[in-house]
Amino acid sequence: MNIIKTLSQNKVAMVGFFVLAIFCLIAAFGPLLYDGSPWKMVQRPFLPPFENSNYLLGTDTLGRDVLAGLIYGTRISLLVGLVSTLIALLIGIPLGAYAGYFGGWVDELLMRFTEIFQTVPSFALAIVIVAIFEPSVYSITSAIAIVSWPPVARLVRGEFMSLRSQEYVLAAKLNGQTHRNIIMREILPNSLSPIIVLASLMVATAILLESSLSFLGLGDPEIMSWGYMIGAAKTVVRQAWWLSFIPGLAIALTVLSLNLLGEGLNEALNPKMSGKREN
Amino acid sequence: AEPKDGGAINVVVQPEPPSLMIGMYSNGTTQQVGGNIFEGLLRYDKELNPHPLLAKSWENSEDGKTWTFHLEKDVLWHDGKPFTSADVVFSVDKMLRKTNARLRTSLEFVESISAPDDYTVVFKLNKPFGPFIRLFEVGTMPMYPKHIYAGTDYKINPANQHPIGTGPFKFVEWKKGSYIHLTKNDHYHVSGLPHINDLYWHVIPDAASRAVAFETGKIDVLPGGSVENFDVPRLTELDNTCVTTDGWEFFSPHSLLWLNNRQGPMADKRFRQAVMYAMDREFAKNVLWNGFGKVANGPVGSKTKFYDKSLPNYEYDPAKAKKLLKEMGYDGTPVRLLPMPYGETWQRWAEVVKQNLEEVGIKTKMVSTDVAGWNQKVADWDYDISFTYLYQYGDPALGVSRNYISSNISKGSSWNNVEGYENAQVDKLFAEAAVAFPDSKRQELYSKVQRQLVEDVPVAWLMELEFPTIYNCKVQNLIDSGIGINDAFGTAWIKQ
Amino acid sequence: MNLQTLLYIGGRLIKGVIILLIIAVFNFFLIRAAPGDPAKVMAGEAGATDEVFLQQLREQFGLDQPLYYQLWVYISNLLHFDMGMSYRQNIPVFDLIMDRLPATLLLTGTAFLLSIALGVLAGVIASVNYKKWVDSLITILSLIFYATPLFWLAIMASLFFSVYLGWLPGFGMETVGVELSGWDRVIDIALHLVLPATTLGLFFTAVYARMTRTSMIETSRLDFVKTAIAKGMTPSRVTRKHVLRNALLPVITLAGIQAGQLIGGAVLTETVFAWPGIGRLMFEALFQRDYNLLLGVFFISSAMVVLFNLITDVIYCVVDPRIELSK
Amino acid sequence: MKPLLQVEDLTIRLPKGGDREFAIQKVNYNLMPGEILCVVGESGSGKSMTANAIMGLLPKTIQVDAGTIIFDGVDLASLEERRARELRGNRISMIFQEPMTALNPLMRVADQIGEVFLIHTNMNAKQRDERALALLVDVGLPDPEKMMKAYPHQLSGGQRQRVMIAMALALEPAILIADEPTTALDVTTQAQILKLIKELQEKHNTAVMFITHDFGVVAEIADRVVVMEKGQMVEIGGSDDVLNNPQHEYTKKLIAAVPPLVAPHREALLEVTPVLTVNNLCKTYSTGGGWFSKARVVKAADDVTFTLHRGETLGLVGESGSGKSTVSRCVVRLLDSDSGEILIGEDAIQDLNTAELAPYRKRIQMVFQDPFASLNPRKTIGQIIADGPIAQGMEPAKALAKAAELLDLVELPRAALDRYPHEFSGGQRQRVGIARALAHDPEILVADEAISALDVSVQAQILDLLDTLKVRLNLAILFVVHDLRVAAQVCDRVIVMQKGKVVEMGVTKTVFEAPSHEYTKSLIDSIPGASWRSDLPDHIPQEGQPEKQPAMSSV
Ligand SMILES: Nc1ncnc2c1ncn2[C@@H]1O[C@H](COP(=O)(O)OP(=O)(O)OP(=O)(O)O)[C@@H](O)[C@H]1O
Ligand SMILES: Nc1ncnc2c1ncn2[C@@H]1O[C@H](COP(=O)(O)OP(=O)(O)OP(=O)(O)O)[C@@H](O)[C@H]1O
Ligand SMILES: [Mg+2]
Ligand SMILES: [Mg+2]
Ligand code: NI
Repeated sequence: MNIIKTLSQNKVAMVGFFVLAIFCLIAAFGPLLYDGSPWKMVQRPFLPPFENSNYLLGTDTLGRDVLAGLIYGTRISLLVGLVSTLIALLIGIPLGAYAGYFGGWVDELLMRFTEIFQTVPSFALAIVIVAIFEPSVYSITSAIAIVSWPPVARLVRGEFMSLRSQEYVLAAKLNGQTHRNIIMREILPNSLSPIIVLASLMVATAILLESSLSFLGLGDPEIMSWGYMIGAAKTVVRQAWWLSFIPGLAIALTVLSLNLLGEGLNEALNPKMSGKREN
Repeated sequence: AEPKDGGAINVVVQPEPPSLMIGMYSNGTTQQVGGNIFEGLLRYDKELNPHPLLAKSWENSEDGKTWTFHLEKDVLWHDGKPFTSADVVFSVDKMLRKTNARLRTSLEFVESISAPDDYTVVFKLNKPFGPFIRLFEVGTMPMYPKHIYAGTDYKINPANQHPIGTGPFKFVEWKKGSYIHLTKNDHYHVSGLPHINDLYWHVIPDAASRAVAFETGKIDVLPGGSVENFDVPRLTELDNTCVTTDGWEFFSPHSLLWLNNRQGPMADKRFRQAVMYAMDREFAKNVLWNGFGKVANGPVGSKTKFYDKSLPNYEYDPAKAKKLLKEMGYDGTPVRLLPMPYGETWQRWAEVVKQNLEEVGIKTKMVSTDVAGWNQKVADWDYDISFTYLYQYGDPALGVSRNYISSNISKGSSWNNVEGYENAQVDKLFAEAAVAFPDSKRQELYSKVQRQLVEDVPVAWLMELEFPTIYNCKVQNLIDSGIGINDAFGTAWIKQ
Repeated sequence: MNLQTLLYIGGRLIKGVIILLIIAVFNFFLIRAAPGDPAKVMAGEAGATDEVFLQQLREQFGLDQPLYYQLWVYISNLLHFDMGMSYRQNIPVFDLIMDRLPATLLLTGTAFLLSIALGVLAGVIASVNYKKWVDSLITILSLIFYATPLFWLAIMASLFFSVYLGWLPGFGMETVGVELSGWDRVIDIALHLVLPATTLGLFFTAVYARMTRTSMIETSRLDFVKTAIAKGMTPSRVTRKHVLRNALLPVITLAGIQAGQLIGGAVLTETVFAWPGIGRLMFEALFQRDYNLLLGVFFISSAMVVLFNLITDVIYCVVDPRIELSK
Repeated sequence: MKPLLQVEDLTIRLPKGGDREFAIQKVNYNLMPGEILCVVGESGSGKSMTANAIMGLLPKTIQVDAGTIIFDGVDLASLEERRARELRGNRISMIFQEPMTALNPLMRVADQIGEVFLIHTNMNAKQRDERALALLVDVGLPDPEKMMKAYPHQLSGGQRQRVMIAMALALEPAILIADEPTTALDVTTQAQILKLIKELQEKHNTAVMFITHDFGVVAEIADRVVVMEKGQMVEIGGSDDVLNNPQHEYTKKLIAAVPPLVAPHREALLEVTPVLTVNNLCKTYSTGGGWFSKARVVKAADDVTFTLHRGETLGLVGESGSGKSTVSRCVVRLLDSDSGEILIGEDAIQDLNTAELAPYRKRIQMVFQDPFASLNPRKTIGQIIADGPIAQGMEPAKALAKAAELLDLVELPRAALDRYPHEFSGGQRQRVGIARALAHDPEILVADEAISALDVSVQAQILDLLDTLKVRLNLAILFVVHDLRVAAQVCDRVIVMQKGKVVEMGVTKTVFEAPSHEYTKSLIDSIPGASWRSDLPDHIPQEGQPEKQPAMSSV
């Protein structure tokens, strides 16, 4: 496809893509290759990195292997990012699509509904939801999804509003197509590009949000995540800076590469930006 | 050296207390700050012996049922009104009965309180109650001004926002979220005290920031528990930094795991013993608590009265734990572990325990909650294993028995016998020991009950905690009682 | 200001109030879905309780009433501008909030203005040097700030500037214990403000820089810019007078959204820097299940969102004559 | 006379990946004081590029490769930027095509004009305002005092273009470059602007370089003409010579594609019952209007009545905003009308809901204006054409076979079935659009500006195709168009609309030759170059006898 070609010519975006791909591989296969629980206390606490070849990145406050934590954490952090984004899209897209396509009172109703979620500050809302339903991967993921769908809905609504009067949509109407068909097959495929770009940013934001929640002690205690590692290391930044630095770096790298990829996508998908013809 | 007057001390207060009304709110920090404003009749030294404060002397009748207190004269409330026996009667009989749940239980032994004259108070008990003399600490029985509270709704009295006590420091200002400012009481009844002019209690919500504040010299005193344990060794190595574990003798916080005796594998004594053997409590002590504290080997803390030294101890022995589990036929039912939502150390500790349990084959699932959720779960018995720690208040009758006697099983409250342990013999022994007379008799009974409990393991004891207080060495005489920081800074002074 | 505008603003305010009430109801139920109640929390902290005590507390808070009745009481109080009492502190919620609001507004307001100023500046510089090294540098920096977890940055900043260099105070809002007044006090507060405001602002600076840059580049391709150049203007004048003003429109929209979130958005910064703000108040109220207080904070912050949305729309219409206040 | 501007061997290279190697190559011409030089040629032929090179406004990625542009003794092609700035807006100024976007939306008109004085003179604010006001009077803007304070969005397209002209003429430049200044405007406005430019040019003796692709405009104002094709200058000469006696093949082809402004004779229609009857159609838009503000109300269709017969092409003409699209959309039920009747055959369809409408959808279909926007870019041509019949219940295989046949009909290769819209040219796409409409075997075809987005030469092809299909399939076509030259060529009858009302209706020839309504007259007068080619022989094949005006349907 065209987009992939354009994208593959964008060096910066490709760097982002490869970093991300590596993280994805680690998430998928890391735990298989690196067995042993990340919770196991294996060495003396606070072993600095690169001192013991068995525990390359050292050990944490309880003597647990940091590298193991990082590998297992990749899976959760990426999963939380991806799944919450997916849920947000699953809520936001239909809502925005209906509001934008039908307009009128449907739009009014759905947008007021969206507004309610936007009016409570999002981070605060996430905290409350997680606290209420008790921190677990599920509650964290849902909380992040719940606070991040409104922008999706707004974006999709905007796209639908501008596309619904496109002539090919009118042509589909004249063909006697059903509303569902028009929404799903005519408009949605054409509004995907900005949604994809937004989604890439949302994954990044979700990873940050998960780590912020963990920092406040609202992480899932059962699973190892980067956010957990930073949260647990915050009390020992002074003794062992690397304990928060390493997962911090992992988060920053992931977010950064998602960003780069997102921007690359934006340029590839947006003919206005790809600079083909400017007058 | 001779104490010098003047200067200010900056102390961390964490978390910010809901109120300074000691006795109405029994939060730790309410007492830390309020303990400077209010006073009880007595103080206790590090060996838990009573000393005069508002009462200059006291005596007990032969049968142990009548206690007479003679009050200090010339004591003024911060608003200038004199303190008299009427205040004592009002505080104990009216106000505290209503506002202080913990004291209310003990006051059941009190038949009447009377004030024959302005400076004498007489307590008549219905039985000789051994621990009675340990009830007069400021956190348990603070004195309130009758002229302000009589006839009002205590909870919403406006004076609660500007507390009036008899203590060495007066309330000045509370900037919510920032600091509480107390200043010297110039008319304090102990002459020459206090030395310090101003006391500032700073609210700093993040533990790392509290450490930073201490390092940068903005804070002089870090009360026990206000920095994470991991930070303690580093801070103690700083120049001019002193550390002490004194000042917790009265409370003697005893940490333990509530094992829900009612259900699942925990109903089996062998499982509970296996838990004891499975835990590497020395590791937890050394890594998590930096070697402070002492591994607990029974229900009564070693600093509490009637502790029995000769009790057997559960050593770390995973093999034995596995054996016990096998014997009972543990089928791998997962148990839910509820950590204490009080900060990183507790969280880490839960992780260590979880790891320990899993290593002997006990499947453990960590359940995370906040304070409210924790209370709810524990109170509703909706847990399998839960961390907690309990104050002992110097006497098993005050701080220990409450956790084991069956009359104290009551759903909906989180600080009684929530593990659901029922043993008629234990009930009986505790009941007798509380009112036995004299102390030798009590010791005998308490030794018996301790032995029984250690065998039954209704809960898994972890450690006698010690919360090191870290302070700038210029602060002298910081801790001079069994309740440490929770008592007044009345005798503290600053070396120039 | 004509009558039409006033009517419009009035209409928006009425709509806003309705939305706020709906949100209040929503929040009311949300919070009560949480396990535990304020009585339990307080009893739990007390370390010893019995049913009597719990019952007393519940009665005092009115929690023994049926839920619908509690809701009714809450909403009708709200309509009388009464947010109730904090259960825990026994002080009117409104007073507590007003006590904390200035600190939060100071912190987030500073961070907000700072991030707009810096971000727009950086964005303009980047766009003027489109695809040169300055542009890349700004892009990379802003991406890094965007990607770094805020709390981590905050801790590092406090370590470096406060502990290591000792230049700036690392916590609190002012020096406690010394009586300062007038300018001394202002300077003292300003010094305390530097670290939290900068860390909080950096993230948004990054966002604004990115946004301004994109918007500037897009705007500079529009026809009227060509017209301006054809008039014989210098590039800098074109950038200032024609491109920038038009490019700022989307930035204003974003700023409006951010301004609304100012109150709730600073929990992390307030925690790390011990800033006595409303974010922390909310956080504590949540864990203490101080329903009234939490609802109060939520109410105030949603009110701010509604208000700022309105203000943004008005500003937008002042800046952009094409937009009329209607609908 | 000495030329004011001499363009010699100008060559501009395009960056890699461009349409071709050079944007323009070896272009030579002179511009004399006081003359109007028209540059014509198809889209992309390099007209704008030449103008931009003169102004020094080439994009950074594009540079002058060779050649000189001598103005006033200096070479503009190699002039340093600082000095070029002094000339720009001062001695040489420019008007752009899009009046809607060429003005800064956030600045008042007075400030935008005043800026020219601010940059090039040392007038103070008061003087600047005075001069700006004088200019606005000069370009004939109504109520100039008020205009000074207006923002661009408050002006109509024609008014904005006048502001642009005022701005360009502010310092009485020696050269005015106008890059398609009227393309975006409707005919009546275009006529006014052309007149204005001509007047001002005569008054100030300015040399004008006028870029356009519309030969009508050339005929109207040009003194001399330059014709460009793919970056090459293929012909230059006096306007009479080039228009009436083109030498180069390309010029000939271009001119042949311009429809003459004569309506051919057409056969009378025999059929009695119309396939489409519209009675008293009304449609009002109201926009804005919140809780407290009043809505803006536009009557876009006001009591519109007409009939359409099989085999007939009915033209719907009128200037922009007169309600043509509104009427056509109401007819196909893409819009709900407020009142009135729409009958297909004998059946009223105006109140049917989506489901009830389905059977009628087959009978009335539409061809859309924009060949780019009307095809879903994510679907293959086959899907696009077959989707309609499938939605109406045809089996997919059969529908695809039918799509293939339709491609034959619109003269596209069958291989096109599996390709995507972006792989086709505009004209080809419009054929796909027609095929899609025909997939239902409709009786009525509504074409709303179906050719406006196409180049003249492609326009002609599509018109031919429509005409053939009409005869072959005995279609009734409602043809919405604003280009009167086109209307004259293809329509049997025309309806003239103004502000939502039908002001005139009749046989094309009659309407064009003897318009009865004032508005129709002014419309016809506005057609640029009306006198040119009106005498050319009719080149439409079917000849017929003059017909009688068909009876108007009852009201
Ligand atoms: N910025 C650019 N980058 C690359 N190629 C360009 C650029 N601008 C124009 N071109 C190419 O230069 C050629 C000439 O373009 P120009 O704009 O001069 O055409 P034109 O005759 O003005 O067409 P139109 O009638 O559509 O305005 C075209 O092939 C076009 O694709
Ligand atoms: N959706 C709409 N909402 C409000 N007003 C509209 C809408 N669509 C059209 N109008 C207005 O209705 C009038 C008629 O519009 P219409 O599109 O029918 O004109 P037209 O004759 O097709 O013009 P053009 O030649 O520019 O296509 C115009 O004044 C237009 O501004
Ligand atoms: Mg052009
Ligand atoms: Mg139209
Ligand atoms: Ni006004």
